[in-house]
This record gives sequence, structure tokens and C-alpha cells, in this order.
Amino acid sequence: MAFTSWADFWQMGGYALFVWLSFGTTYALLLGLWWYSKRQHHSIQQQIRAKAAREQRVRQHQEREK
Amino acid sequence: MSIILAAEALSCVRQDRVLFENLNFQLSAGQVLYIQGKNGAGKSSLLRLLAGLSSPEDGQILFHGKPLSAVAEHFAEQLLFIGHQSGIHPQLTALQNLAFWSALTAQQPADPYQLLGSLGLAGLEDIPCFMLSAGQQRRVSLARLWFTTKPLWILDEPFTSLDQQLIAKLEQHFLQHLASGGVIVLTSHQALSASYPELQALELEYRW
Amino acid sequence: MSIILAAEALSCVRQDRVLFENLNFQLSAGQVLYIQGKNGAGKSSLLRLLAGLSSPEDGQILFHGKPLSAVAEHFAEQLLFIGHQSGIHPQLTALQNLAFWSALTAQQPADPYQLLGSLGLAGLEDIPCFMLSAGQQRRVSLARLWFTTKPLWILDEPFTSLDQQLIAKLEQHFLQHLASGGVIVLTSHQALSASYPELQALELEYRW
Amino acid sequence: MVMWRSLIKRELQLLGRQKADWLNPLVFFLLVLSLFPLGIGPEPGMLKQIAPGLVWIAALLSVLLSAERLFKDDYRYGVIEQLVAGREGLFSYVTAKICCHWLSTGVPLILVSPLIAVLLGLNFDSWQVLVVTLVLGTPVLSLLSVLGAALTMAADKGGILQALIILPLYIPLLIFASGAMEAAATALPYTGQLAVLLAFLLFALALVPLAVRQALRMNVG
Amino acid sequence: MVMWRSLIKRELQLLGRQKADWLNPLVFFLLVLSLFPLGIGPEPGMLKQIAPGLVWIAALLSVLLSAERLFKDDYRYGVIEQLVAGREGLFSYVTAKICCHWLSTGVPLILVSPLIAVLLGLNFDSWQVLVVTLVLGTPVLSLLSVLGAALTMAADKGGILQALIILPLYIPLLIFASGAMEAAATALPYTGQLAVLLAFLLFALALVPLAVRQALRMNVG
Amino acid sequence: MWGSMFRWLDPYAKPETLYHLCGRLLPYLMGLALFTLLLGNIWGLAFSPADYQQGDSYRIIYIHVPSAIWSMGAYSSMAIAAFIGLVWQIRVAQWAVLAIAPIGAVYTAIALITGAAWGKPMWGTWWVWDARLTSELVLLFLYLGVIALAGAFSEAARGIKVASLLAIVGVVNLPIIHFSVEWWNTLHQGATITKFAKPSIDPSMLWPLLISLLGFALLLAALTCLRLRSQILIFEQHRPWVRQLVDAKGDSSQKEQN
Ligand code: HEM
Ligand SMILES: Nc1ncnc2c1ncn2[C@@H]1O[C@H](COP(=O)(O)OP(=O)(O)OP(=O)(O)O)[C@@H](O)[C@H]1O
Ligand SMILES: Nc1ncnc2c1ncn2[C@@H]1O[C@H](COP(=O)(O)OP(=O)(O)OP(=O)(O)O)[C@@H](O)[C@H]1O
Ligand SMILES: [Mg+2]
Ligand SMILES: [Mg+2]
Repeated sequence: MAFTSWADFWQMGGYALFVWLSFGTTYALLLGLWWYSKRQHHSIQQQIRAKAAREQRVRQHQEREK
Repeated sequence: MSIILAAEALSCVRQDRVLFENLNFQLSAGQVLYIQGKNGAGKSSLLRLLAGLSSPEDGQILFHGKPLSAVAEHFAEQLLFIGHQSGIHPQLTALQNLAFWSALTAQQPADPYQLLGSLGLAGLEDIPCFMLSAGQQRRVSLARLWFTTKPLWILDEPFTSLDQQLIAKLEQHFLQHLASGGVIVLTSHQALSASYPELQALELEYRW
Repeated sequence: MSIILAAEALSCVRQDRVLFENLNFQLSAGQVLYIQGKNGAGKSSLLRLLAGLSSPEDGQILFHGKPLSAVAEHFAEQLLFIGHQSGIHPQLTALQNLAFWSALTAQQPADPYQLLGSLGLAGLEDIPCFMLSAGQQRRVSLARLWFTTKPLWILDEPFTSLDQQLIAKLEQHFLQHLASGGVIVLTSHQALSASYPELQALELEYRW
Repeated sequence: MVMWRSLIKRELQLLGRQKADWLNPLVFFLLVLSLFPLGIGPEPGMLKQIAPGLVWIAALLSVLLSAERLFKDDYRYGVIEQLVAGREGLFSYVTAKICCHWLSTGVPLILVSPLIAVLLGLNFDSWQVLVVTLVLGTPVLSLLSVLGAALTMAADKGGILQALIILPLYIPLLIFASGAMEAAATALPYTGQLAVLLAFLLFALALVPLAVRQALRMNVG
Repeated sequence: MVMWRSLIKRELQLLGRQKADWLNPLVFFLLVLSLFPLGIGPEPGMLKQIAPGLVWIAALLSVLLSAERLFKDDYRYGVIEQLVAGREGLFSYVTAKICCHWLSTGVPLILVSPLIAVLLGLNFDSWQVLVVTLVLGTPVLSLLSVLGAALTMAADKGGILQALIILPLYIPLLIFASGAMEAAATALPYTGQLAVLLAFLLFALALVPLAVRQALRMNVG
Repeated sequence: MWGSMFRWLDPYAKPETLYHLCGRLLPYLMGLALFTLLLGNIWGLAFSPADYQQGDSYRIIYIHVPSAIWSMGAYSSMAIAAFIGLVWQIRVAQWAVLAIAPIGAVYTAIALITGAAWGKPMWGTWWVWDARLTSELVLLFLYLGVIALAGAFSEAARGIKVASLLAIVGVVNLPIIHFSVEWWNTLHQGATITKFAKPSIDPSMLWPLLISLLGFALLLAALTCLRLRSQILIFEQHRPWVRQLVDAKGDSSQKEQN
């Protein structure tokens, strides 16, 4: 351990702003990307399901037309 | 019966060429003006004149007996014009395009889904229009004819890229519109199949 | 007679929709393939596949018995494709447009003035094409059919915006081309009027 | 009013579908800004000195070019033709276009201005003035660009013709906006310049929409 | 060769018909150049110092934007579709386009360079270096712009997308070209930079036409 | 020759197989990535000694260097995928381009932000226009260009192909970034760890750095797997197997709700 106390650790020898800014934004961005990709995956599946439902609708409509 | 739209001694010049001269006709409620002619005869040019998009070289157009320029606003309210271009935005869906036209004219379909479905676009209502085929795009554009209350329709080759079935349906709709006192001006290279009660054919000659 | 163009178990997907599946046909010299179908059935998509502009989802296209991808260069040399768009530059005159296509294919008309004249464009040869009417532009584009020596023609709705007279002329020309051993693939919503010796009709269904 | 709201909705739908229409100008703006230090040399002193001009030139180019396609689609597909034939909605349509253009290009520029300040080494005060000039100036930029787009709609010559027509009109704006920022940088009063910018804005707001409508009519006729 | 000649002829005919296509970029170039003294302030010392960068940035923007419409018409009206279907002429078509683009935008820039020298207060030596860098650099600009136009042909997003894509590739060119001029201004040797520009040119000449052809094929397929 | 050499890869070029493979790999990759990343970063942040010159600010190195190096690594892999996709017409490779691009863009943004945050204490300024910094910024723009281009087309498949071509052309920027510190004299540090023979850095600092490097690489792989699965679904949505897969999932999630 390079630091003697938690306070020391958080202060980062006076560079707290820069170090924590870097680590903070890095993990925020990475989490954001992870979340975005997850959500995209989910919404694609939903779209596919919606399209299947629409297909059903169209088939019904065509049946009725005939 | 009163005359709704009339042309008096109309003539049109494009570039250096006289397309037609001294053209006259009178249209009253329930009548169709079916403009025919070879390619380049001046059909589209005439329709643009009638729609007030350009002004004639000579002669005048009368709407309910008054010159077009005097009643421009009123005329525009009564007119539905669909030209060679279909007037739909390819990035918007069929529904959004309809909503746009509804907003502008304050006339909307009772049930847009049902309308689009009856035009064979069921299931394609919320897809951007560029993903539709040529004929399907045309159908979206023509959907407006089913919920407008405007009496005067000016349509430039409405049948292009439509299949036979839809052409028949469209002509049925024309008949209905005429029966309710509307007026239609249209061009087409295809013969009209329905039997119109009062059809005025106007043959433009290709002049040089 | 040897088979020139054949499709084997062709299928096409646009976005998420299967337009057609397991499509087969064989065309030999002198035959027309006339593709019909409702709007959005997939006619244009099929023609683009056949012209090598896109590749099929499944199945293959054979040209003289060899898969298209293997003989792409050779195939392209034998092919004349005209799509929904007419392929003429609106800023150039009819003559300049013809010259461009002549340069690319090393095939030129004996007398371009005479050719354009016979297509009803006399006097319009050196006017930029945007000043021509819809049908006249189409005529310029189709003029290529009169001086090409390529055997395989793929035409997407060649009759749009043409008047009856020119359609008749064009069909005459089709017959000539077929008689000399050519092959034509075309779509149209209008019925063909000429009597083709060997016509294969292919009806695409609008599927969902 | 109802009509105007649904026209705005249409524009927003288009922006939602074509995200590139508002994202690209923004990135273009940043790209052009970063060209200068590369081409001119990166000395911070010099950069700080010419920064006001740079920001305004980059803003001008990106707003201008983003307006280029504003009416193109609607024109090509015959929407405008039908609007002109049916008169009613044309004016609402024009004002809706203008509003949404500013929302989609001017506002993002204002929002990224802190980033610009970092890149060009502006201090806090200069940044504040920059924001004020942008708030007053970008609507004028939008108005003029939309006018340019309407004038060149049928010409089909791409952004460059529009730039030629509109750039001369921009120049007064450029002079006063960068003048205000320079004055602020040297601690001189700059309310005068801001007042002029405000006057430009009011003037343009009153006249440009009418001019745009007229331009659309002429282009179709 | 015969084919190539008639393709060149076609392009020249188009340029002849649409004079704006080569006049506008030139005027745009001069206009953008004249924006700088207005936006930045006209002190001659400063202006002379940043002149090399300015000229190159303006050249870059004007060449880039002029390329935007290069393939648009041919694409929209189905010419490219048919070229791709018929393969033969595609490569000649591409090279003819590139040549004529350079002739119509790069060459005029070189020709007006004396005027620029006067406007920006360059001396004779700096002007000479400017001309050399323009001769070596504008063909690369043209090549890359044409590539950008080909890539974005079917995208229908206007010049800004093209700028976004191609500006990053331009940046090395900008650095070396303005570097050469700066070196010349401070009487340092600049053959190194010129050699690099030459290398860029050869590299681009070898690869870009192929890439353009590929891009056209993809855009249609 | 090429064909036969890579024949064993063929099954993986089949979208369905690849989809399931990615699905199976994803949890392991993700777990490993998280583990190594946290290990490297916590070690670097809390346990390795402070730098005698830079003090504790140097600890930014544990994210700056991995993200910077892998921003370029991601670009190369994207370009390789693009090349394979275009030359051999392998569609999954084309899809991989779009899967990787956003990850690369985020890595580049991280490198830029952390670099700026490091530059402020070290050089006294957030940003200078030096060659390495600028070329890294250009890399970000290239990524954005690829993403924008891919999205600009009405047909997604076409957009991807065109964007692949751009990705390949953009490779010229990579050597510029890497050698910028040698070609121009700049503020930025020269190669310290990538000098293979003798890294000029203390082992107690080097180890956590190497572990973080591995962590970022694994994360790149994991995220690529995740995103590639989405791409496969998009482009294969008309296939029966996708329909079945999605339906099954929809049913099960509905049951869960009930
Ligand atoms: C916004 C500012 C910065 C950017 C964009 C940036 C970018 C980069 C890039 C792209 C690399 C990878 C180079 C390669 O592998 O070829 C790198 C590596 C590195 N950077 Fe930065 N950097 C920035 C600021 C800094 C600062 C302020 C420092 C420290 C004072 C620093 C120290 C390092 C070190 C030590 C390496 C590893 C070099 C090696 O071993 O190859 N960077 N940086
Ligand atoms: N650019 C596109 N992107 C996605 N889907 C498309 C696109 N163009 C067409 N489609 C879809 O493919 C289907 C077939 O279109 P295609 O143009 O082949 O029809 P078509 O038979 O030629 O119709 P038409 O008679 O109207 O010309 C359409 O229903 C449409 O949904
Ligand atoms: N933009 C234009 N500028 C100049 N002249 C034009 C323009 N458009 C058409 N013309 C000329 O006007 C004549 C008539 O064109 P118009 O479009 O009215 O014909 P049309 O009867 O609609 O033909 P089509 O059946 O082909 O649609 C054409 O012969 C052409 O020479
Ligand atoms: Mg017409
Ligand atoms: Mg079709």
C-alpha cells in the first residue's frame, strides 16, 4: 500500500481532481457504452418481435380482403 | 349548372416554343377533363398553369367566373394538386406524411390505419417511405384523395407505376368524387377504363 | 437451343422481408421474360439481382451455364440494363448523352440525328435534357436500344410516361431484337400488346 | 397554432430520423476549429488572440452548410410544389423550418462552447461573452442560411452557391460578434456591439421569414 | 484511350454548361480568405504569420465542397447504376472525373495565387513556395475529395458528411503544406516537406482511383 | 491457398454459430475483463509506489496508456475486419466493423480525456496542439466518420460496406499517431513500455500497467462480442432461427412477468 490512510488515498498527493476525474470519466464512459449496447440488443429483439406481430396483422388483413 | 373552372384563349410558351395557343374549355361540377397528347405536347405545362404554379403567356383562367389571380387564396383552398412528383418525404413514414398533409389542410382521415390498409399498405404504415417500392410510394401520396374535401383535383399522370388493381380502385374513387359534385383534371397515357358520366377529352397536339 | 440466362432457387430479402424464394426460370435466345406483380412484389429487386447490381440472399444466377460471379466481366459486356431511372444526365443534350453511352460501349448509331428524329425528338437533339418532358427524356434513354449490339436487355418498366405510339414502336423493336436471337427481361404494369413468339410470364406474388 | 405545432413536430421527426443533420454540423464545427491550430501553428498566445474570429468563422461555415439541404428533399419530392399550390400552410412551414434549424444547429454550438474554450485556451470571461454573442448571433445565422437555402433550392448547385449568396450578408455579423469578443478580451466595454447584434436579430426576424416564403414561391413557379 | 478522351470531353461539356461548378469554388475560396482579416483583425504582421495556414484551409474547404455534387446527378439519374452494371467504362469514368475535378478547381486556385499573395501580403519567395505546395497538394485534395464524394454518393447527406469523413485524412497534408510555407518564410529548408507532399501525391494517385471505383460499386449494389 | 488455410474458420463465419459462440464467450470474457481491469487499476492506484517526479498524478497511466494503445488496436482490428469483409465478402466481418467502431471511439475519448487530465498537472495546460494529441483527436474523428457514414445510408448493409472502405483508408492515420513523437519534437512522452528490449520503467509500476493493458484488451473483446450479437440479429432478422430465438425469449420474459 502506497498510502498511509484513506484520506491520503483520496487526496492522491494533491492530484485528486485529475486522478479521480480520469478514473471517474473512464468508468462512466465504459459503463455507458455497456449499458447502451445492452439496451440496443434488447430493443433490436423488441423490434423483431414487433415486426413479427405486424406480419401477423398483415396476414389477417389479407385474409379479410380475400 | 355553374361553371367551376374555365380557360379562355390560354396559351403557353416554354423557352422559345409555343406549346398551345387559344385553348378554351369549361368545366362544371361532376365533370372530368381528360387531357391527352403525345410526349412533350404540353400536358404537364397546362396542369401547372391550371394549378396556379405558373402564369399563362396569354389568356386567362377563370375560377367560378373570376380570374385566378383575383381569387388566388380562395382557389388554393379548393384545390388539390398532385404532380409528377408525389409530394411525400422519403424519410417520413406513411403515417407521418399523412399527418403532415392533414395538418396543412385541417382535414384528416377517420382512421389512417384503415385507410392505408385499404390501399394495400397494411403493415407498411410506420416504415420510412424510401423503403417502399415505386408504386407503394405513389399509393401513399394518393391516399390524400380519400380524406380531402376539396372539390377540384388536378392530377398529373396519377396512374404511373400503379398496378391494375389499384388503378381500378382509384377510378372508382374518381367516380364517387364526381358524383358528389367534384371536378377532376387529369392526364394519362393509359386509357381510362371506367365509364365517366361527363368526360371532356382534350387532345393537345405536339407542335413545333 | 442453349439456355442463356437461368435462375436457380433464387431468393431475395429486403430489410427483413423475404420478397421471393426458390425462384427458377430459364431463358434461351429469342425469349422474353415478362415479370408481373403488384406494387412492392419485388420486380425491381429481381431485375437488379439479374443485372448483377446486388447479390441474392440464396440461390444463383447462371449465364450460359456459369454462375454470374464467375463471369461478371463477360456478362456485363453482354448486358444492357435500364432501370427506373433513365440514366441520362439532365444537363447534357440528347446527342451528348448518346455520345457518352457510345463511348462507353464502343457502339454508336450510324446517324444520331436520324435516330433521334425517328423517336420523335427531331429538333430537340441539342437541348439540355432537363428541358424535355418526362416522356421525351425516357425516349432519349431508350434510344440506346436502337444501336446496341448487346444480346441481353433488362428493362424496368420501359413504358412509363411513353405515349401509345412510342410504346407500339418500342414493342416492334423488341420483336426485331428477339428475332435476331436476343433475350429480354422486362417488367410493366401495362399489358404487352405485340404478339411475342416466346413469352414467359412470371407472376411475382406480393408476400409478406 | 395547431398547424404550426404539428409542422414543428414533423421537423422534429425528421431530425430524429436523420440524426446526422444536427450531429454532423457539430462535428464539422469542431473539425474546422481544429484545422486552424494545425495550419496556423499552435502557439497558445497567438491562438488566444485569433480565437474569437476562428470560432465565428467555423460557426458560420457549419450553420451555413447544414442549411443547404433544408428544402432540397421537400423540393425534389414535390412537397413544396404542393405547398405553394395550396398556399395555406406555406408561412407556418417556413417558420417551423427556421425554428428547428436553429434548435438543431445553433443550440448545439452554444452547448459545446465550454469545450471550445478549453481547446482554444479561452478564460472564463471570454467564454461568457462568446456564449452571449452566440445566443444573439446564431439565430441570425440560421435565418440567413435558411434564406440562402430557399433561394438556391431549385438551383441544385450544392452548398457553395448558397455560401456565395449569403456570406456577404454574414460579414457585418462576423465583424460585430468577433469585435465584442475582442473588446471583452482587452477589458473594453462591449455592450455596443451586443446591441448591434440584437438589432440585427430583430431585423432579421421580422423580414427573413417573408423573404423565404417569397423565395420558395418563385422557385416553384 | 479513345473512350477516356470522350469521357473527358463529357466532363468538360458539363463544366461548360454548369460554369458555376468551377467559378463558385474559386469565389468561395476568395471569400473565405477575406473573412479572416475581418474576423481576426487586419494587423499585417499577424496576418502574414498565419497566411500559409489560411490559404491552405480555404483551399481545402473550397475543393472539398466543390466535389460534393460530383457524382450526385449521375447517381440520381441512374447513370452510375448503368455504368456499374456494364462495368467496362467505370474506371475510365472515375479517372476522367478526377482529372476534370482537379482541372476545374485545383488549377484555378493556382492561377489566382498571385492575387492571394497580394491580399495577404506575401513576398515573392513565399508566393513561389505557395505555388509549389499548391501544385503538389491540390491534386491530393482533389483525389481525396472525389473519394469522399463517391463514398457519400448515395447517402444524400450533403457536403457536411463528406467533410467529416475526409477532413481527418486531409490533416497530414495541411500540416506539411503549411509547414513548408512557414519554413520558407523563416528561411529554413523546406525540401523535406515538399518530398513528403510528393510522396502523398504518388500514394494517393496509385490508390484513390481504385478506392473510388469500389465506392461507386458499393453505393449502387 | 488462403481458402484452404482458413477453412476451419468457416463454421464461425456462419452467423448462427457465431451468435451462440459469442453468447457463450461473453460471460467469461466479461468476468475476466472486469477482474483484470479492477486488479490492475486498484494495484496501480493504491499499491504501486508514487513516481519520484510526477507524484501520484502518474497513476493516470493505468487507464491512459491502455486506452490509448487499444484505441489504435481497436482501429486496426476494425480495419482488418473491414478488409476481410470486403475482399472475401464475409458478412460477419463486415458486421464486426460496426460492432467495434463505437468501442474504439469510446477508448479514444478516454485516452483524450485522461491525457488532458494528466496534461494539466504535468504541462500546465489541458490541451496543446502537438502532433500526438492532434493525431489522436483525428482518430476520434475517423471513428465518428465511420459511424456517421455507416448510418447515413437507407440500406444498412450498403452503409456498412462503404464505411468499411473508409475504415481501410483511414489506417494511414495509425502510423502517424504512433510515430508522431519521433517525427516531431513534442511535449508528449516517447515510447517507454513499447520498447520491447528494455522497458524504461520500474517493475512495480510495470506489472499493474501490463495487467490493465490486458484488462482493456479483454474488455474490448467482451464488448465486441456483445455488440456483434446485436449486429447479427439486425442483419439476420428474417431468418427462422432469429425469429424462434426472439419468440422464445419474448415468451419466457412474459412468463416471468406473469
Ligand atoms: C490529451 C492528451 C494526450 C493524448 C491524446 C495522448 C495520447 C496518447 C497515445 C495515442 C498514446 C499511445 C501511443 C502509442 O502507443 O504509440 C499515448 C501513450 C502514452 N502517453 Fe499520452 N496522451 C496525452 C497526454 C499525456 C500526458 C499528459 C502524459 C504524461 C505526462 C502522457 C503519457 C503517456 C505515456 C507514458 C504513454 C506510453 C508511451 C509508450 O510507452 O508508448 N500522455 N498517449
Ligand atoms: N430501398 C429499400 N430499402 C428497403 N426495402 C425496400 C427498398 N426498396 C424496396 N424495398 C422493399 O422491397 C419491396 C419490393 O420493392 P420493389 O421495388 O422490388 O417492388 P416492385 O415490384 O418493383 O414494385 P413497383 O411495381 O411499385 O415498382 C417493397 O415492398 C419494399 O418494401
Ligand atoms: N423545364 C423546362 N424548361 C424548358 N422547357 C421545358 C421544360 N419542361 C418542359 N419543357 C418543354 O415543354 C414541352 C412540354 O412539356 P410537358 O412536360 O408539358 O409535356 P407533357 O405533355 O407533360 O409530356 P409527357 O407526356 O412526356 O409528360 C416539352 O416538349 C419541352 O420541350
Ligand atoms: Mg408530363
Ligand atoms: Mg419497381
